[in-house]
Amino acid sequence: MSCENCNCSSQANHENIFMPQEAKIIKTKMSTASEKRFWVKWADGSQAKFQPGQFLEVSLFGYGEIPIGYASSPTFKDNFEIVIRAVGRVSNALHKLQKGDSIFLRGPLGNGFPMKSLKNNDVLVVAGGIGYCPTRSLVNYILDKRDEFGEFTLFYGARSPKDRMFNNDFERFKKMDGVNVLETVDKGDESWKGNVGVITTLFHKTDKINKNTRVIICGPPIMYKFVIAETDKLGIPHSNVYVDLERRMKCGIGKCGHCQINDKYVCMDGPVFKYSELEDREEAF
Amino acid sequence: METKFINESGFQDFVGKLVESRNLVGPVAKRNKFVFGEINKYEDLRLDYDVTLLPPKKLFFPPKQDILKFYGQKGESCIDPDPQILLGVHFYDIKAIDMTDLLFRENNEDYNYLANRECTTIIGSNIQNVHDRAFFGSVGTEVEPKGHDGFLTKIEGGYVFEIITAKAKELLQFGDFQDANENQIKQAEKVNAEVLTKCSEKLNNTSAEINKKVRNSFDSKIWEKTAEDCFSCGSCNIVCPTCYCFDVQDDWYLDQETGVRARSWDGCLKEDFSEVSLGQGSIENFRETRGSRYRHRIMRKATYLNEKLGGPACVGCGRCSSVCTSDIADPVNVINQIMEE
Amino acid sequence: MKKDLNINVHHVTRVEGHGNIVVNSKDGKLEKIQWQVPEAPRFFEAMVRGRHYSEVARITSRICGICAVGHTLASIRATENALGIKITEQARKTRKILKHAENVDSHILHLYFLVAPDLFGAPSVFPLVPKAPEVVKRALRMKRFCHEWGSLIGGRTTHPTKAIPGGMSMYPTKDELKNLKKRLVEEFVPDALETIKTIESVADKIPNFKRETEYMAVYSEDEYGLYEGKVQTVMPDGTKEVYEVDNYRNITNEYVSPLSTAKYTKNKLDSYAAGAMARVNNNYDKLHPEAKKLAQKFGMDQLCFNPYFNNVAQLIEVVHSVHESLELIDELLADDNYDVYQPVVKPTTHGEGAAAVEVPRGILFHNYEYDKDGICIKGNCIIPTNQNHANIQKDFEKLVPELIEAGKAEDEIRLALEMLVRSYDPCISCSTHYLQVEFN
Amino acid sequence: MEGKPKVKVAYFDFACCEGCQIEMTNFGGPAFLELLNHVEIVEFREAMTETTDETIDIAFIEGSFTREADRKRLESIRERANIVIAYGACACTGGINALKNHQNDYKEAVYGKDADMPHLDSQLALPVSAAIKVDYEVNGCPMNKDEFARIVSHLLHGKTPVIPKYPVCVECKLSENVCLYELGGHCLGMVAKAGCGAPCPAQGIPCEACRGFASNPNEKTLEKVLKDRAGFSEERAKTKSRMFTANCRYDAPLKDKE
Ligand SMILES: Cc1cc2nc3c(=O)[nH]c(=O)nc-3n(C[C@H](O)[C@H](O)[C@H](O)COP(=O)(O)OP(=O)(O)OC[C@H]3O[C@@H](n4cnc5c(N)ncnc54)[C@H](O)[C@@H]3O)c2cc1C
Ligand code: SF4
Ligand code: SF4
Ligand code: SF4
Repeated sequence: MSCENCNCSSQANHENIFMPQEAKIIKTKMSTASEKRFWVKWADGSQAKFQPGQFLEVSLFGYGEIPIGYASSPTFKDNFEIVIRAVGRVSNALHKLQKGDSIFLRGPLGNGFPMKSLKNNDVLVVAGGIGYCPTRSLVNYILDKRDEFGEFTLFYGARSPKDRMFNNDFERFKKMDGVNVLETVDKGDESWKGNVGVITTLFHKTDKINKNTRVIICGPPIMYKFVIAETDKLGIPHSNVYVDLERRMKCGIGKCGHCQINDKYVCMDGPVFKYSELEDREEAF
Repeated sequence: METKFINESGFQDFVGKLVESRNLVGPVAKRNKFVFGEINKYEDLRLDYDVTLLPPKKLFFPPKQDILKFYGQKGESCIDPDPQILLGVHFYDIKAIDMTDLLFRENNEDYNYLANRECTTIIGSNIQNVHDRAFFGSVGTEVEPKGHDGFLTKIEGGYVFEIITAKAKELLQFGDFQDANENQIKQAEKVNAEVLTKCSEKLNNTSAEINKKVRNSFDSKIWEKTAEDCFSCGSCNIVCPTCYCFDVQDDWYLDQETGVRARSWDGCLKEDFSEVSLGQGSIENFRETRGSRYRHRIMRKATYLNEKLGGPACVGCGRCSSVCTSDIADPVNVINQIMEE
Repeated sequence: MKKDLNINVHHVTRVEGHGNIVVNSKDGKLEKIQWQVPEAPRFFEAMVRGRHYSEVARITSRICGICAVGHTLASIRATENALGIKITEQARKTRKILKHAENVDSHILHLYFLVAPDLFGAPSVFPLVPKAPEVVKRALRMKRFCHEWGSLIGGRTTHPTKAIPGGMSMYPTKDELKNLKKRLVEEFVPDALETIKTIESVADKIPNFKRETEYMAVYSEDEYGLYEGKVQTVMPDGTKEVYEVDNYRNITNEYVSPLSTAKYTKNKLDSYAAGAMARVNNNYDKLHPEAKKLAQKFGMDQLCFNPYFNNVAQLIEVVHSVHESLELIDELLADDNYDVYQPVVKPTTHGEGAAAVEVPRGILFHNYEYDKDGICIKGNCIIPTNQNHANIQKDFEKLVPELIEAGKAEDEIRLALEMLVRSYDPCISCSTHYLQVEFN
Repeated sequence: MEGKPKVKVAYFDFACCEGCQIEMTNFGGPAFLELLNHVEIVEFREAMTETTDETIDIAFIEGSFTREADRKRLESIRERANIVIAYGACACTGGINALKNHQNDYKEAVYGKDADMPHLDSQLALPVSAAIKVDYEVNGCPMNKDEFARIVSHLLHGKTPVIPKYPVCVECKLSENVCLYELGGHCLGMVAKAGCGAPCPAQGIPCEACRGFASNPNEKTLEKVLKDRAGFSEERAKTKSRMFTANCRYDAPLKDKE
């Protein structure tokens, strides 16, 4: 359609911000019965450039588009990793994809973790269930650049031993120096030798956290309040607590309105927020 | 800026000529109401309308808009604007268009909207009849209507045509316009000022006062109480000129190979608007109660966007009030109540 | 030749609703010949009680998804009679076009999807997709056309929305009517002519069987009775009698038969027939000239007693309805006061009213009584398929011995009986007045 | 989907008017034949003589469960079918058939002195899901053929069909209809489940909620609006929504049973 009668720029110049770019799946692995890991490479060969904590809109034509966090460290640029939990229409369909298949992505989207304020400080990551995915990118990054950070502690809580993800990750971390990994499950079984109880019980099991520690929280909605009650006890200021939030999203670019928390857009202003920023936003938790 | 005048019969010819050479859209009658629709002859154009059912946003951001088509593994953009002239927009809708322009442009430019918008010449017109639920006279008075290309005001004997952009000037070729004289310009100003006093509904406070008080009444009982009668039908969202939330769905065509990804108007009053899946069939709804959804809309209109927009995200058209079957959506009622609390 | 017969067709296929055929004979002696109807009863007359007059047709329309237009029209006409509502000419004409649309729609469905496979020797229309793709495509095209035609007037064809007591909620615009007319002439008529050819080419496959009976149909002085009128029957000797609709109970005489589960009806003889052939037999002289020509071709200008010819009568009606619709459209287009939003007429009284309308399968009676608030107190519907059950049973009783006499095999007899049932185009899902029994 | 084996579908009917099946014949040539490229109809009593005993990929069931005698047939369909879809109001909610569920004398009303014949079953008219597990529903009286095609299309791709939960008013507003309340009428669009595109209000007639209720229908306020805005009597406002949603209402006989 030509626009002779008006001064709008021609259609060719209009980029459609909803058009995803092709990427190739180079490897997949089931990590639990419902979570699948995908190693992905941009089809045009460009490098992966993102911040830990940022996310992608992952789409499959005919099924839809969903937000998924980067799961690998940005230091690794040739390809990147995402982990998808099968919960519904799009995620189930994505699970059927295999090595060699194409996948369509928009991103990186969102703000990511505040690396500046984390650097040279002690860091605690509290991850519940799938919440580990978006923080995994950060964890890998910290371990990659270990000497740029202080003490590093990771809490991971799963519903039950069989819901644990990334066993390999944790086993590897446990063997590493300079990372303090504590795990718990809500409900144990005979195979489980570790801690049983909600994730906040882990606070009593370590002395590596203090009032200057930077805390990152990501997990199911109910988890936040309880974790913050613990950090409060330690006297950690709310400006040093970061939460990684999840909301329904349809665009990822601040238009569709689904992810709003009061006046904030999780996709644009987040998904990582300083807790102090959200305190007076009643809808955050 | 130039101001022109055209007499009644000249105006009829003008519209007739526009119909012949351009895609002309304006207010037309639909049963006992009005809608923005195609103008095929002068008689279709109803500048005496009070308000239209849907706001003009539908012309840039259709209720259902294809955003991409897919052919197996290939996607193709659907941006395909059609130049049009939108004639007869009331000033409150002009304000609203200016707001959605900003919202679709900020951060990520959404050309699915903007391409249609840029292809449209907007000619406003004065309000000849005031809708009984409108309150444009008392809301966001500090916000100037802008972004339109021209503005028509009906005065005795004809129309004063204020030309704001070249897009409007270009239309002069279709009519027998003269320069407006001072008296005519004054008359037009008077008409447009007077209409502000004609709304039967009225907010009792300034936008700034409202902004503060409403924001602080998040925990008020008024929300759940008013929303007891809410149907979660989202009608108040759909008809609002400043609501622009959407849902996106994919569908295959019958061949089951090709298909389309389309967005359609969504509304925060709908029950599943903020639902997310947690896996194993469980669902979390971040605004679970009718009251919390109802509150979100009023908050958004009265406070959340004020800083960004320079005033409230409500232009006082009264559409939501008249469309709400249980008559609870009216911002005037609930805001005035809060202000008295 | 004495042989045992054991025909037991459970749920005859390619008919609307459920019906069974049971024929047993031992040593050449017929023990049982039965046309059974095991449809689940749905109690429509009970459901309309307590409902507002504006809802009654919506409810009774659901008696049948195929003759929904007819049920709706019969229902609103009975309601209008009860409430003293006189509708406008514009409404009457519009409704008549809708009635024609349904008649054609249903006949096309029946001829192509239910009957044609028998004539082409296929179990259903689907194997015909590769075998006779042009015929199947034409069938689908015609069915779709009728759907659009009916939907334009009635809102939709299955449970039409726009026809309401007092008129229509909305009328098509004149542009839409003009377009309909154009499409009828340019798209539909050529297909209809092809359809006639197709049926002619297999006409010799229509079984030859005759049984004299009484035929009942709507009768109108000015037109071929479909949408409105009185009731008429024609006897085998050609004598006709006209009855008032309000006397419908005395014409239909519903009774419970030990032979069947559905209520039977009868008038002067043991049974009577309703449907397209009953209409042509009654009202041949009022057919459109084009339809008459076709009737003459098939010898239907005389009283016809072969029930299998009902399918030919349907074809004749297709031609009639198309031509009549074109004339009605012209009349509406010529009306200067035509109004798309013409207001509906309000009730002037309350009480009881009845109406008869021809649905594709025959004469249909609806009857209601309303209180002063317009709430329905009681209702009664007598549907054509029920009226045909006794006649089908009687046909069976004559046909089976003839076929046995002619030395037909069991399979052939079964097929002949199934085809007979299908030729009536019974719409058994209209399960008002069905009793439920267990069949063994 | 090339080369994929066709999906085997079968149609079954119970107490209903069969209007939903008829809708299927209204697709028109191209659409119908496109669908036939992807599905193979293996059983459809109203349209074909063939039947099958094989496993069925998708079984479509029309009509209500109105008598115990039908339970066995339903169970055998469930056993043979991978996916069971109830289509049409009768099958999804009991539809119009359930309008008699609150009455005790409906047999007498229709059959008079024959009412006590032992074979007149007096069971409630219930949705198919009262007898067997139903995977998906295509609502409506009649069902909407385009929605039907969309749901089938989703299933062909193994995707859970997208079926709205919100009320008809949404679609009515999107189509820019004049609200019937604004025309002095009444409507149930505020509580009715959407998905149909609001054709009735568009034609100036009230939505009767033939698709059943939206999630969490506000039945109390509906009564209020019917009285205040449409001028209904108390009684009429109370019983209005019974027409198609007798089994969904707060006073549904089914609800006592549970
Ligand atoms: C910033 C962010 C990062 C995320 N990172 C990951 C990740 O790394 N791995 C992972 O497995 N999941 C992640 N999720 C959650 C994931 O987006 C949802 O599980 C997914 O959207 C569910 O979609 P579905 O179509 O499979 O489910 P359905 O239940 O069919 O959902 C329908 C639609 O609802 C919306 N929706 C439903 N649940 C969510 C949700 N939790 N968040 C946002 N939208 C939702 C989507 O628009 C979806 O298309 C993330 C979510 C956000 C917001
Ligand atoms: S406030 Fe009114 S219009 Fe808005 S969702 Fe509730 S009932 Fe509908
Ligand atoms: S909130 Fe209501 S009055 Fe305000 S702009 Fe929106 S529709 Fe108009
Ligand atoms: S007509 Fe009915 S569906 Fe439409 S908006 Fe009004 S109440 Fe809602």
